Amino acid sequence: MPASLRGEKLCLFRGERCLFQGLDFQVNSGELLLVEGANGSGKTSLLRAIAGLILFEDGTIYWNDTDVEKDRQGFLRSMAWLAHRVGFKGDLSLAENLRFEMSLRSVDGSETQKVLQRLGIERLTELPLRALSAGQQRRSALARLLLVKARLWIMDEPFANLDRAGRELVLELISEHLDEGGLCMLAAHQEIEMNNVMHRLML
Amino acid sequence: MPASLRGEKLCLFRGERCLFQGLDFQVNSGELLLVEGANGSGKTSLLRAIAGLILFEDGTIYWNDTDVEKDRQGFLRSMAWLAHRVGFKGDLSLAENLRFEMSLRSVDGSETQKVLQRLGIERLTELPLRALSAGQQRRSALARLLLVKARLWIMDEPFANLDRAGRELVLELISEHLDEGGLCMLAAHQEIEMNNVMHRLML
Amino acid sequence: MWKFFHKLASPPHFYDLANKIIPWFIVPAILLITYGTIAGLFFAPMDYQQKDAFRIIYIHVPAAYISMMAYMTMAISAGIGLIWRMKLAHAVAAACAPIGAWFTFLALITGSIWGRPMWGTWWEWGDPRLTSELILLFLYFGYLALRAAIDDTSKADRSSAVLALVGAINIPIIHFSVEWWSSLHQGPTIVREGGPAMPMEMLLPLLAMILGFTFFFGAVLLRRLRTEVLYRERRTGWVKRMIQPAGGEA
Amino acid sequence: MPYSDSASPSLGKAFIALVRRDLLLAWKRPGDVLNPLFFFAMVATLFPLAVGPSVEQLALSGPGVLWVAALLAALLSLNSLFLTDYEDGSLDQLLLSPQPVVLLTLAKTTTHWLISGLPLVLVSPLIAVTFQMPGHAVGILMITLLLGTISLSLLGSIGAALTVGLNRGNALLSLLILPLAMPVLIFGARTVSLAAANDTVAAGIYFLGAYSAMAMVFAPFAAAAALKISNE
Amino acid sequence: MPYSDSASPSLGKAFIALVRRDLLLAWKRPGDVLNPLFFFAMVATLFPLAVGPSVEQLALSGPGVLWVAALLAALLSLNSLFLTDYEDGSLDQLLLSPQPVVLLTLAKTTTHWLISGLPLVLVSPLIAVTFQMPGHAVGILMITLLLGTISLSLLGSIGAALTVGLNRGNALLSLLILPLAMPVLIFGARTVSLAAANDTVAAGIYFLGAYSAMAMVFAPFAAAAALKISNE
Amino acid sequence: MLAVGLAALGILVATALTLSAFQENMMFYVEISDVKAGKVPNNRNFRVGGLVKTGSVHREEGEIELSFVLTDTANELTVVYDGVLPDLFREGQGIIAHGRMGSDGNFMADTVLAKHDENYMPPEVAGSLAKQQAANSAATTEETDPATEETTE
Ligand code: HEM
Ligand SMILES: Nc1ncnc2c1ncn2[C@@H]1O[C@H](COP(=O)(O)OP(=O)(O)OP(=O)(O)O)[C@@H](O)[C@H]1O
Ligand SMILES: Nc1ncnc2c1ncn2[C@@H]1O[C@H](COP(=O)(O)OP(=O)(O)OP(=O)(O)O)[C@@H](O)[C@H]1O
Ligand SMILES: [Mg+2]
Ligand SMILES: [Mg+2]
Repeated sequence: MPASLRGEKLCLFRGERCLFQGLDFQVNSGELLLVEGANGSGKTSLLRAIAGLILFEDGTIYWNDTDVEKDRQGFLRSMAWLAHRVGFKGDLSLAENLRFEMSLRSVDGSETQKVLQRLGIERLTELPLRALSAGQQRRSALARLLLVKARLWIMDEPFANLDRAGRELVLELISEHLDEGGLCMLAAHQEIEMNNVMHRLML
Repeated sequence: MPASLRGEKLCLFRGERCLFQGLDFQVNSGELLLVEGANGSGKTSLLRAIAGLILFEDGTIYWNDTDVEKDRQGFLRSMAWLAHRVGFKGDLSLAENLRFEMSLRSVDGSETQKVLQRLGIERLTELPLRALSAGQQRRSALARLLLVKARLWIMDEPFANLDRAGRELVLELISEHLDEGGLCMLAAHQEIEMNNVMHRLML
Repeated sequence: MWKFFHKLASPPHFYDLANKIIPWFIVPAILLITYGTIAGLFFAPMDYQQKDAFRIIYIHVPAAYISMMAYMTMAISAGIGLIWRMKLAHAVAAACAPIGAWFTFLALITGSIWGRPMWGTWWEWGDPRLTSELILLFLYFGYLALRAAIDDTSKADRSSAVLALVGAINIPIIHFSVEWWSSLHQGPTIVREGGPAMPMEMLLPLLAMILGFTFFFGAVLLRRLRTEVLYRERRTGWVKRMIQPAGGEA
Repeated sequence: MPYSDSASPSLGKAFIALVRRDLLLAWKRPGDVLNPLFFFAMVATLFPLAVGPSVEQLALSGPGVLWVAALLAALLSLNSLFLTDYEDGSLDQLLLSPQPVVLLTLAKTTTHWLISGLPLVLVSPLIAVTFQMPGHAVGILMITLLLGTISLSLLGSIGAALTVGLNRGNALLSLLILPLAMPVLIFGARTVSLAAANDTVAAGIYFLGAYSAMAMVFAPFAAAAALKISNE
Repeated sequence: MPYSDSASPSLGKAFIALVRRDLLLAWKRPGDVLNPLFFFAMVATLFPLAVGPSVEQLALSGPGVLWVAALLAALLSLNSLFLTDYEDGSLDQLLLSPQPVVLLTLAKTTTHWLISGLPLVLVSPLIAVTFQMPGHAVGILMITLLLGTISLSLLGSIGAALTVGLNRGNALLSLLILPLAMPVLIFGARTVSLAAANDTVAAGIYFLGAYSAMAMVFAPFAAAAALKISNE
Repeated sequence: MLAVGLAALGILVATALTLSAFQENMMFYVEISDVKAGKVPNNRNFRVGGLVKTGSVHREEGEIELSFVLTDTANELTVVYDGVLPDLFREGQGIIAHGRMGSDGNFMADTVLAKHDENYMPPEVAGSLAKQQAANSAATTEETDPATEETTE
């Protein structure tokens, strides 16, 4: 069953400034939408607004052709969010953090071990998250993304703080996700090379 | 008058783990030391320890061949620090933040306008800093670095969140700084290409 | 009907409209308050017990009544703003708060001045009417403080709306407290079973004052609202055009 | 491709997960539980010191002082209710989880009460003794504190949600909540005074019960709405 | 190459710069100044509510209650003394600036007092009136509060420095500071009571003066040391 | 659905509890009948309210202490007070007294506050009404509301 995310006539203000107006976009199953733009052009704001964390001034987001306002719960079930801040509790260990995320979403954790190994953080599960380095924390956030098994990935600068191996791993993961019929919306300053369908949205 | 920063037999623990032991390094005027290593290898920790924010288990840092413990004030006068967090007040405007930094260090601000223009943030001086985007905030941090006019720059992942133009600008700035006899110690995951002398420290 | 509301809620239209209706509030306010003051102070007979001290009723009761009405106006418009995302309604709520706070203050002060000769005390901690009116003042303060603390207007609007709605529970408590708990403050005089417990010569000026204060409240509200709307729309075309003289653009 | 969007996530499981996580966090930082208690004890000892050591006066003002101390202790611990989640970005994740936000606020409020309200209730007899409160009044003190702290946690969740991210510490939060908390305080303290004087206490307890029932119905919704707005 | 390390940075200028910045911040968020005041007023109204409506009792416990309220208001505003700087990374920058850390803590404490202590002193007469305090006692109240809030800000700076980054809200901070603040409270409240009873007050005022002088000498150093450790 | 049900239940409980609260005695405020029945707090201040019985105010020569009888028309209670009286204190007027029970069964007041009722009227009307009332007080025991009578005239 293919899925799609579409935005129509989007208009967003931050403070007094209009970031964009009349913006349209569409992503379908198996496609990546790369959001590009100079610093301050509004990438983060766009992603947050699509997720529903801030309000659009105008315009509508459709998930599978239904207005997300009508069924936000359903939309959120299909979405996973990766942003600047990791969103884990610094005092809890990685294992505890992931266990919480999974029961919050009623996802079973049978694949945890595999995912952690793939991300190279399987030995860090018992340290409090606060003690992990910047890059290790971002890898942990990736672990959540993988475990949640959502169809739509929204990622804001996923490559920041990652070493070279980490960046390549992220590309690989995205590619696999798209191959399985997932969608991805990604804001980044890096050039991306992939064999999947990729659209660009220039802000 | 050439300057130098030297570390001898450095050993640093984080938690129970020894990050490195018997580490030596040296940077001289006009040179860049690039600290490399996978995520979690200890780059940030090393830089914070050199600046004196955390304590080495063992070893000594020499600034111009004097132990920094003997004259920390003097060392701090020659050092500028750029890290993950910007270190500005989110409620104050960029102009107010910079004015404070300069009177704190008794630096005159005659070049402020020029520096801001170079960084492309001259129009953002009146917005509260909190309202700036991730990249704009990092550019503001760079402005402080330039205005403080320190001889030694310590930079932790200065490229993060910057767009392509921003990254190139940082390289240019570093290069100019070195040409003028400055020193730079930099932790990054990017490849760096410069005509100046560059050593690498692999953690 | 819907179209009418839509037009009413459009800021430039409202800005003009408000200007036109303000006189319709000011004039009756002045007339009624003048009549009420003169008739209340000079012509109404004095009370058999309180003598002339009772005349403070002509300020106390209208002020107390407006303090509650302003809160209801604030809470209701905040609710409308929250549910239908109507910016004008939020502006109304924001404009109500300081006015309401001042009237609450006035009611507390006049009540307290009145209480000294009447009851023999300025303030009685155990009285629910007094306490709940004081809580009202604190609720206004909280509302104003919350607004002041949030920079972003739209966020401030919605956050403070939640607070205004939560605090609305206090209003019925103020009103019914004298019936639920027998205490120092008197029960209702005007609206009560068996009609007002007050002769016409006293009652008419009081009603005039209440109505006059209401019109006054409306006038002040509209004025504040105009400034509020102008401030909120300061970056939009129509405000800029209005502030700059025609062709004044450099 | 077993995407999780097919399965409808369980409400109860999510509620328990959040309560468990926050209890775990409290366990890792026992200060969060202990500090309000110490604070309670300290305020309760400050008053005798400041007011002077007259035994009669102590007994008279004891219930009031204890209740004010409890109120302040509860208020102080409220600040961090949503703050840490806001700051480390996990509030974003919670709001974006496919669960009704009101479930989340309710869960967080429940934990707050378990961590700060309940211990207060349990420790209050110890402090009541220093105020020379008679035995049966201590029982009433505990009951009123039990009902009262529930209301306070619920009301406080609204205040905490409204002020999260405003960086104002506790002052603004207290300002918003105190007016609503005043009735709880008044009835709580009065009821204990009455009990100390062997008088009837039913009215006060009914009232406190009614107040917390009302708060339980409305506060989580108000807090949820406020939270969404504040996180913008 | 005019590197700044040749010039020795001026201490006075740095002190003033930091005070100015923090006052500017307070100006941009007037709540930081107003909230402790409101809080002070609220606590002062809570007591009469909780303790009951007897006028005599109010007058008796007035000085104590006012002093406890002032202490709590001062404590509440302390939490954010270094916290915001810690959280946004500007504490790193301050510690890495070529200025003695004690200068920085002293500057921040000064601002804290200007923002939270001084307004409390100025507003206290208004609240004293509601407690039916006689006129000359109000003057003494202001003097004791003036000296007392200076001590509290200084002591508080130590606590704030110790607890910064522990994410504990105010509870731990209060816990650390209250023991040291108790003498201030006791002497402050007693002195005002004595004044209200037309008794001699010199001893109390001397003590409070001596205490704040001591605090002024030692607290900035202790706070500076604590700050460096907390920021690790 | 579940949420609505729970909310309804909560409101129901709240209402029931509020109603029960009002069934109970008012806090700190004691009816004269209860005082007479001995249902008073023994070692604590409380408040009583009622009308000052006409002709009961009584002050000993050369003393500031005075006593009067407080009545709710059915029961009576003697109040002893030695403080400043509010201007409005007079016979027939409603008052609230703070204080505690003395050992002699009298109420020892430390504050007396006048309570004004909701009736306002000119002195002439009050005077004529009082006369009229005195005239037919033997005939009717029910208290007439002077104000309503006045306005219906
Ligand atoms: C600080 C003291 C006082 C406060 C806070 C206060 C507060 C209020 C409030 C809030 C109302 C409006 C109630 C409503 O519309 O439901 C009110 C009405 C009134 N108050 Fe006061 N009051 C105070 C003292 C007094 C005193 C001393 C008197 C004189 C005996 C008095 C006489 C009245 C009257 C006659 C009304 C109008 C009642 C009606 O609705 O018919 N108040 N007061
Ligand atoms: N308080 C602590 N307790 C235990 N371990 C810690 C603590 N702080 C840091 N570490 C560990 O020290 C190591 C080095 O961390 P550091 O932040 O210096 O790495 P880094 O090289 O900067 O990595 P990155 O490239 O991801 O930023 C990490 O493996 C981290 O887990
Ligand atoms: N609350 C606010 N008030 C005013 N302007 C704001 C506010 N928040 C964001 N902005 C402005 O909105 C613009 C977009 O910010 P956003 O964070 O979306 O940019 P971005 O594309 O993600 O940039 P970056 O690449 O640097 O992360 C910026 O210019 C910023 O200054
Ligand atoms: Mg961004
Ligand atoms: Mg790092």
